[in-house]
Amino acid sequence: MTNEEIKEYISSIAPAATFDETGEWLNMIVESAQLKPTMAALRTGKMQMNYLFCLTCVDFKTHLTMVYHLSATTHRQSIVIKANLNREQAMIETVCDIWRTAEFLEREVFEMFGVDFTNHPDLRKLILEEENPKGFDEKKGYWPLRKDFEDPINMIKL
Amino acid sequence: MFSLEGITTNVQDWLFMKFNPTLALAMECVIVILLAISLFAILGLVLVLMERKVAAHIQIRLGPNRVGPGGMFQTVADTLKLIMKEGLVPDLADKFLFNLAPFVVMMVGMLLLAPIAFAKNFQIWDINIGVLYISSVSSLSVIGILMAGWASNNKYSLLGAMRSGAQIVSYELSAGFAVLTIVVLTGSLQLSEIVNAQQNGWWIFKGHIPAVIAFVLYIIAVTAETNRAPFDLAEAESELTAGFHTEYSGMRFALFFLAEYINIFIVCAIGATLFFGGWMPLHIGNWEAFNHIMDYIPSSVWFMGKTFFLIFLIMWFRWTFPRLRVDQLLNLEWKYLLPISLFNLLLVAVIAILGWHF
Amino acid sequence: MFLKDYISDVVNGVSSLLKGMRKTGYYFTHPKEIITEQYPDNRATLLLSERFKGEVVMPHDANNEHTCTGCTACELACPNGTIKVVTKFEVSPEGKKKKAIDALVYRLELCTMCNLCIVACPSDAIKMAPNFEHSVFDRTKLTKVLNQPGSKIREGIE
Amino acid sequence: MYNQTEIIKDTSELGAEGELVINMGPQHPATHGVLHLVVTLNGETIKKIEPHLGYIHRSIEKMCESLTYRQFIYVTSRMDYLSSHINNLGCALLVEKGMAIEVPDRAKYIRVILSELTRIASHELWLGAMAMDLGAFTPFFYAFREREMITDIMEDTCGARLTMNYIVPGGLMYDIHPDFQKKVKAFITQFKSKVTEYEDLVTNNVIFQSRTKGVGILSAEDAISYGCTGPVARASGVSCDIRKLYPYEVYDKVEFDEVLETAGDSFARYIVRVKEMNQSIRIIEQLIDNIPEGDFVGKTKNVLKLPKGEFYTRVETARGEFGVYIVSEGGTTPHRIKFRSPGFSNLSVLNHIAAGSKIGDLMASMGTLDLVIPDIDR
Repeated sequence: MTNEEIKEYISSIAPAATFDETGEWLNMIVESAQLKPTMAALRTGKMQMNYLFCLTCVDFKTHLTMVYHLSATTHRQSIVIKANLNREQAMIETVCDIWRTAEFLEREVFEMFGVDFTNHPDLRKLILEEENPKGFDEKKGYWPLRKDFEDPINMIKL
Repeated sequence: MFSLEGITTNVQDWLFMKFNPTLALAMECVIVILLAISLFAILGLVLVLMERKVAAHIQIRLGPNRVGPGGMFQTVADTLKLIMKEGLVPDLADKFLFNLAPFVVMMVGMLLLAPIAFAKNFQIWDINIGVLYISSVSSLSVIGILMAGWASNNKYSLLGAMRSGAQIVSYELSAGFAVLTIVVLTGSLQLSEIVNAQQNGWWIFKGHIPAVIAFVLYIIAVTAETNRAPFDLAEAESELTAGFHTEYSGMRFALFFLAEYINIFIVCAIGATLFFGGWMPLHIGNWEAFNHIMDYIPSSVWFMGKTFFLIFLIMWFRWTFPRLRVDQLLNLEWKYLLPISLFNLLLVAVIAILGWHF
Repeated sequence: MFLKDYISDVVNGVSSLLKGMRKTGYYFTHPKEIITEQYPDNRATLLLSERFKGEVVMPHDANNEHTCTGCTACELACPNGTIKVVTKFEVSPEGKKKKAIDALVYRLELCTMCNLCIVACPSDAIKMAPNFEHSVFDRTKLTKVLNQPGSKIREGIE
Repeated sequence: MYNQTEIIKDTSELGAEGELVINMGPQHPATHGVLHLVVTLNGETIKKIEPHLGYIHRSIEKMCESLTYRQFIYVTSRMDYLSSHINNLGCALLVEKGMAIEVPDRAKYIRVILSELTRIASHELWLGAMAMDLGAFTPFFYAFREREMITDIMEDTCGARLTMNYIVPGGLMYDIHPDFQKKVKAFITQFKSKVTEYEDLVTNNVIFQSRTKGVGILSAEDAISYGCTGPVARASGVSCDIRKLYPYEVYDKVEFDEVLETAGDSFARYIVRVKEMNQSIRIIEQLIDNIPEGDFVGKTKNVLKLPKGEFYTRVETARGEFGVYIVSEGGTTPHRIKFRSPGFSNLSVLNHIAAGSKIGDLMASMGTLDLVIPDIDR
């Protein structure tokens, strides 16, 4: 399947999607509200992307970007789906009912970036402690992998 | 020739000569108790060291070799450490049962020493239902283990104790049947008579294949009964951390530890008595010269040699095999060992009736 | 048929167990196979590879001279701030000022033995030494000054 | 003396249906490292397993954001410490791909040989630890004897036994030890003569087989859906060997088979790993005599700067697919770095495969997943 065919197919599912072909794989940016239907279509339709091998989030200081690396065990084509999120109210629908591996990966992103995954069955902290450390500003949120995270005790600047 | 028999007779004669019969009997009792306790202590030290050395050599290691020559005093040092350690009792534990459990387990070991013939005519109590006594008393040890598991108020302990209960109760059966085969061949429950019946050959040789099968069944069943790997489900280190004695420390733990080795010694001693003729020397048919040389080896050495051979066998099992799962353990007993031992008992009965054994 | 399976089960099981026991029995009766190294006793014969990364040292020659120019390349290459180069200005007999090291502070407790400082050093002034017995009772002893007291830079090293 | 109320109070906390919640770990003999599993039991049967992570979380991803592209490689040794060399390789490959650095052939060959040695060492350790989980203590020492030869080779060449950091972007830190080839060949002979021991002691053992066969079954669909890779997925019949699918370095020049099993149970996972060791030996045999002469490191700039953009590489570690995802803003340090660790996905499958089985089966399932906790927590 060439990139053009993939683009055509994705455009038919999510018309608002934009593409970027500069990287190794085809990148596609969708609206955060459109993510779930797009993903579901990619999993079930003619693409059969059954293997989510990387799910993460990137903090670009102005916004957060969810990054999903998808692949298929049948045709081995990889594509990257991205969705931009608002930093203050990061919310996106979960994909863990499509790929089971997303359950843990989303929990990790939730605690590290403060992205709220709606409809996630068990959205709790996975790696960090349940309660934020004492003396921490609760309003700011305790999201270590965000760029503005400051921890004067545990982070040493060289 | 050095003989333990002579010593015991002399001591008894001297006591009864000097004191009135009641006092003499009481003093004999005290002596026997002291001997039993010191035997326990020595056996504990020797067997723990032996286990560690056997394990080390199987695992291409050297084992303890720093304390004393060849690490001989390693267990002494360990015992000292255990005595000095604080014996913790968990807050919500049932204090009385928690403290009682190690002693129950030890007590069972002590009671089981009574009918064992350590050498020719060297026996604490030659009871006429010896075999029955042994199989009934040995099943008491499960009470101590259940007590420990329940009183610890620890979920791992409870699981370990429950496993142990199921295991010991079921393996009692095939151990009992294996013992019964010898009883059928001998026609007596008394241990001294069983030994005497093997004067012209041990049962494992005289009793044809059924005796060999019975021996194999016995070894498997007693390995399970003493909670040794591959049947150490009650402790199952990688599953239940330490099973029923997870919460025990210091001297209480040491008692459990000691009891395990004492139990091994006892079951192996009984195994040696039943299948290898106890203190009987090895006699082969008409080789008079050979038999005569064998007679020169003291009977206590014969007994200990056979027992330690069986102990080594059980240790060899432990350091070779993986552990069974709890349902497989019960499967092995009820689907394999029990039918085979029942069949075996039938076979032995036929052999004994027809007089086919030597 | 059932009986045949049953018996073959038992026989196969027992024979597989006996095979395992033969193997362990072999090792039990062959003490030559033992591979134990009696560590504190065999210090004299214990051979470590010359490349073993144990700690950073600075070789000095017979005249108590080293080759460190104080360029701080190692300090920059270090990922954990293990090395701190303290420089001073030496006045040569001709009256020229020359930069030299005052102290090369090395903190063993922070070092991960990644070897990046040694690769970065342009004058081969430091190297890894195959020592591994680093334990001390006082943590401050792990902070070391690598250049020996009174040492100076070898002639001709820039 | 007998304080009844206290004990009853405790049992009432267990739940109405007689559920028993036990904490396995963070200090437990079978959870190698500091994995904490909250296991809900019904008698001996497991109802639910819930992993609690983070006891060895060091936030390596955050750390790497302040390290340069030369420096961040060493940190990855601390993730999956058993295949640290392969982790380093993955990171170096990404930097080389992003900056188009030419790597000399000699470096490529040596990297692959060391990767395969690392894989064997990791599987040897796993084999011993797995046997120990199932209660057989002795295979641990036999496996370590062979592993020790590999760590000695590593020590000679890389200068460290576990966290090697032998790879730099563009090649290797220094050339191999003169004895390298001789020692590797000696290891291959030793390994081949001793591999039958594992068969006698473990593989063919009736107790081991009954403990592992049919335990922890993972279907191919579930393996893909849970993102399992490496021997775990290959035991379920999912072809996922990065060395075959997306060959890096010189894996396209060597002949080896991707080991696939179909049963998907613990025994299949065991067999896959044992056979993989033999395939690794096969790869090393093909390469060890043909290491080309030449430089061991290519020409690189003094300061490495990755161009603006996103980069992803994946390598096959001993546990599965290790991915490195870097978002670069064009500076000397990465803007965001994400390690796709194989252990994380493999752990997430644990509840699925072990729920409903016995406690003893949990050890077999968990043992064959080959979890390395620092790799999961990062």
